Amino acid sequence: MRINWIGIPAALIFLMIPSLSVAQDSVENLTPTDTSVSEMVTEDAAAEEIEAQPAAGELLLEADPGLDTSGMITVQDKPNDAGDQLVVTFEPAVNPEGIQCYNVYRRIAGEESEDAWNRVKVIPADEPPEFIDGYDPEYPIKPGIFYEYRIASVSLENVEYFGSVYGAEIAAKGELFHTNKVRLLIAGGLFITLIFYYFWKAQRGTKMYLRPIAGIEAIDEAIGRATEMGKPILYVPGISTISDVATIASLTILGRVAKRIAEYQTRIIVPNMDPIVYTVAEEAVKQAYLEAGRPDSYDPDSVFFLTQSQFAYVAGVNGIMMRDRPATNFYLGMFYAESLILAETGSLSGAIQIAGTDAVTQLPFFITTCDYTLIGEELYAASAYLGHEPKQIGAVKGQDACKAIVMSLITLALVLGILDLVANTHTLDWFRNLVTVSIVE
Amino acid sequence: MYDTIGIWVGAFFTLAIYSFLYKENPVYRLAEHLVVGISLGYTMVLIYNTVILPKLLEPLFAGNHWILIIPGLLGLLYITRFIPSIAWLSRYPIAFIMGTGMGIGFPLTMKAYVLRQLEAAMVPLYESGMPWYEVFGNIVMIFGTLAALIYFFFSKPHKGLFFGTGSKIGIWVIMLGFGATFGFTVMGRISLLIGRIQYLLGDWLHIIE
Amino acid sequence: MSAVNIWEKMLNVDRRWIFLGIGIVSIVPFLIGFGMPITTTIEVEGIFNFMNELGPDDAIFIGFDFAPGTQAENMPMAVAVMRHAFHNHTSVFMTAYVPLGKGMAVSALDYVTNPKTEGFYERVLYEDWVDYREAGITNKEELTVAWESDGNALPEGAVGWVFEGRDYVLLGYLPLFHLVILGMTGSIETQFPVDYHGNPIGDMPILMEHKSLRDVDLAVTTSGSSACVAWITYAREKIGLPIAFGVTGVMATDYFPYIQSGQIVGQMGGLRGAAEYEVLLKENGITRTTDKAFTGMDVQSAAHIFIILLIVMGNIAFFAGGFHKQTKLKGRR
Amino acid sequence: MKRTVPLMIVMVGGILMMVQYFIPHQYSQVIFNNYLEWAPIVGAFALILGVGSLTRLHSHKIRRKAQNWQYSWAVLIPLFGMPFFALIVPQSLGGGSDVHGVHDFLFMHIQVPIQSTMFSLLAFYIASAAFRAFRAKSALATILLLAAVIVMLGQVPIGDVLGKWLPNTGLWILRYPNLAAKRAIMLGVGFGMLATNLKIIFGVERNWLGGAGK
Repeated sequence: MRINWIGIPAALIFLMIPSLSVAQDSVENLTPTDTSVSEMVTEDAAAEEIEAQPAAGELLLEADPGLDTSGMITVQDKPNDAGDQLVVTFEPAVNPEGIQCYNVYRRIAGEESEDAWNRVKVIPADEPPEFIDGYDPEYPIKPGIFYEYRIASVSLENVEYFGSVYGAEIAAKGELFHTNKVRLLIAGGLFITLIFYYFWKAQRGTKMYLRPIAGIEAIDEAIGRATEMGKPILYVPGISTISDVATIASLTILGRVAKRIAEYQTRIIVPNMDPIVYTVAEEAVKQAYLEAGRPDSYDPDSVFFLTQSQFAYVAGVNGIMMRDRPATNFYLGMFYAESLILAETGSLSGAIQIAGTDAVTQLPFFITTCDYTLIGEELYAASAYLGHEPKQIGAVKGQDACKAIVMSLITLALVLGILDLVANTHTLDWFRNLVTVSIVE
Repeated sequence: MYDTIGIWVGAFFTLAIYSFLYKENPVYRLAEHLVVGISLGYTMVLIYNTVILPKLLEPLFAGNHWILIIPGLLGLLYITRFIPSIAWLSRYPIAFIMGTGMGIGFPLTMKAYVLRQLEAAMVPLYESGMPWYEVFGNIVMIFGTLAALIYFFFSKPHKGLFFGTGSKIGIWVIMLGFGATFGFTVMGRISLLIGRIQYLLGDWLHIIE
Repeated sequence: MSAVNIWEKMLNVDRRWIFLGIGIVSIVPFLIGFGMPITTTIEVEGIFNFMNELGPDDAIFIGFDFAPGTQAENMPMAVAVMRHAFHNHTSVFMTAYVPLGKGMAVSALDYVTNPKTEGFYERVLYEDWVDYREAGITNKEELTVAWESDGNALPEGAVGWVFEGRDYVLLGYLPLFHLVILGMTGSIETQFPVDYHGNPIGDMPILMEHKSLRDVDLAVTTSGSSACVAWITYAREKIGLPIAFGVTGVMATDYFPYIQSGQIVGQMGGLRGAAEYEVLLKENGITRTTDKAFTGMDVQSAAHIFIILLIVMGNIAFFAGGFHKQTKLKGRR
Repeated sequence: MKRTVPLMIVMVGGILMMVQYFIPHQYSQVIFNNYLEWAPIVGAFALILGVGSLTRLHSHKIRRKAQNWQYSWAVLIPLFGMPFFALIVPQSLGGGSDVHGVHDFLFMHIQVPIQSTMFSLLAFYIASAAFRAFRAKSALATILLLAAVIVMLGQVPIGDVLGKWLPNTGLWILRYPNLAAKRAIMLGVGFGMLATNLKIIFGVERNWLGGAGK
């Protein structure tokens, strides 16, 4: 059953990658005509004569000699969009004197009324005569619809002088693959392949070595200490949502900790800040008591939801720490600024504290105030160690392989950088460009 | 009048929280329990006003968004948790949130945590006009990143020249970074206290303006 | 009592003494300011110089994109920029990215126009100068002259008039504010038909001259979260609006790349950034005194030194007491 | 039905969202936009579970007269009072041009000050944490200590007085070794996150269903 589970989606994903690139090819085959600028604009000669007049309603001063208007407007489809943007360029007025800015108007081709024109863009006279239409949420561009454009030169007195109407010969259309995301796709594909390779290896029963992590052994010790002292154990599963990977790692460890606690007959307190995390934590603890053979000693009030506001939650947990005086505190999961408040209060109450988070900014505070801290990835690794499942171990191996790849890429970049220095070449820029992803999509 | 009472109440609860620094006490306990209740109540109102009403009920009653019944029903499945025999139904909405969240996270994590970091780690050691401390900084940065990555290697024991020394340098770099972050954060935290002191001495007691 | 005992006592000092110490060093500088000199950095000078170039025909946005939690750091930044704008008669639009930010904007305005504040501006509400507006007097200088010639005198201590709807307008908060920014690149009025007090903004002189973000010269976002990035994404990248950041100290290093890439004209980082702006205002004769952030920096100095003293004393006790020879008590890394 | 269907939902949802990221086409956008509309609605209902849990906990305490049970009323009354005053009886307390209800009063003058004050406790705790942790017990602890002290001094005006090298050294540590450490941790965390994403989407990691791995 489980083998099928893995197989189907894996095959799906791998099928998807080539099919996407095929889709991309087909897009490219279609586009050449789209990108050649000059062919796609027609001049609406009939309209020109009328539109050259200033718009009705504007007060036209007799003395005003009129302004030069802009020339041809060209419209292109914008690549990598959902068919909701067009690239519009126009020839600015030959004589720019007296022009403050250009007002760009658009209407759906075939509509006759003057009211159908919408002003979609104002371009100051000194800026390049090009813009991407479709950003204005009030006047969206719809895929497959042909539009007409006209541009008015605006004088310093805010009088508009209209140029000709141009109809776009192409309509906006959506693409099937985002060409700027190729690198991301390759990296993702590589990662998935590696992880599945190690899943497969783990399932075949290959023995895999993993080095010990100090914090894990400390967990059992800490539970033992609380039992000896007859005091409860506090477990904070972070303050993030269930979609946060750190929370998931924390819940796995909670299952294991709760099982040990059930065996020792100690009390556990799990306050939660996210309602969904609360339900999952409750299930995990209940299941742990069941597995330990002591479902009767499970106290339904031990796992509870507190509140969803960060510092109100901290106030609550602080109160619990000072009143119930737990002997051991676990802070595993995602934490923000409250990390230090929790850990200092805990240390004030004299508890042994074990922390683990992937929040880089909060790690220094846990390191300085807790007895053991799982740094970043160690938290995930700990949950994999405790899960005792071959595939979990395989995943850790896969991650290590990825780190090895990253390290060799950085080393290669270092070598290329030195080469550039010595031989005066530009290999590093080229190499770095291979992994560069754009910030704005 | 309203504002004056508000400031006094606020000042009272501010001092109630600070009293915790001395000792856990009934006044803190009151503040703690109140803020838990109020904040959750506030969240309920907020969620109703910003999600349930405008995104679900209003479109539904407007009559043209019947499709929204699906997420509505999916959300209602959470309530089955209160009925043990069908509590497993509450896994459906959790699965929905979980699966889509993981799927959205994958490419974004790949981009933000891997590719962008990788790109940023590929810096030239020296470019003309760079002062010595920047060159030295770049060397420290590249080798520091490599060493710290070795520390996070789980497949090999931290022994030998490469893994042993590497991971040792790695943890040094990590500690240097943690110390710096700690020192850097102090200022922001003191600022928070300054804010409260301004509230107490200014808004409440009018000693400072 | 043996010597070792004293050191041990020092190492295990009751934490409440430390808390008390922090409390004292944070309050005392408010009562007696030391006035530690502050050197200014190019990041803050960038904003100041940009602002200083603006005049009565220009307009800026101040985004109150923070909640009360980071008020101590963000508020002085917004106040300093607002004073600078009022001094140069540059028009100010005030918005909020987060719901509580709208209250922050009100407090900032109240502070700058409060007679108790050193060097305050006298505020004239929108409905109070309706006659002048209807008479067509909307030019800043003409308005002040006409207003004063009707017997309105500047109160003692005030440094100038500010007319609501002419010198400033408080727009407030709307949900999904990043989309509001996007919308304002087309028209401010479609996003905010009325201001915070319910006055229709379409009739306001400030809006007639500055209809969209394209007619605005700078947006200063004072932010305690990543909200500031939305101004970059939706205003800077789309229409090229110059942006300046005022962020909390903890966030400051994250946004250095934006300065390097020229996406922002400058950045005020934390209380120090705000204090630097206050120093620049004073040095250039725009204000007579420095303000809350500058005093706050005295607190920072005192608190930092107190903490460093604590660390030094802890280490002296640790070595003098001979604890470094003992094996570790706990298995900490 | 109990396990297979949720696992199926996770897989389909996960792969769909993963793939749509690469497709800018309008149909893909429709899926994404629908998701953006749906997710908050589904998530909103989870709060009912939280309210249920908190109510149960405190009503148990009151019924059992457990220690400090009186305080449970301080949780339950505002918990239901807030929605009552906001949605059912938006009672105005008068004063000013804005409507000041009980709900707003509790939020603005109790919740906001308490939360800000809780946050500001960090100023005290960061001092006591520094005192206890920054001792030159070992080479590693010394590094931690030195880095923290240099950066701290570089932040404030007094550092400028002591010499320009202090803030500069602090900045150097922040920009180079600190960045190296953060970058390495982020890379490791990134791969861990990616692996967990896959493990959940493909049903390897199932403990969120309740019950470890079974």
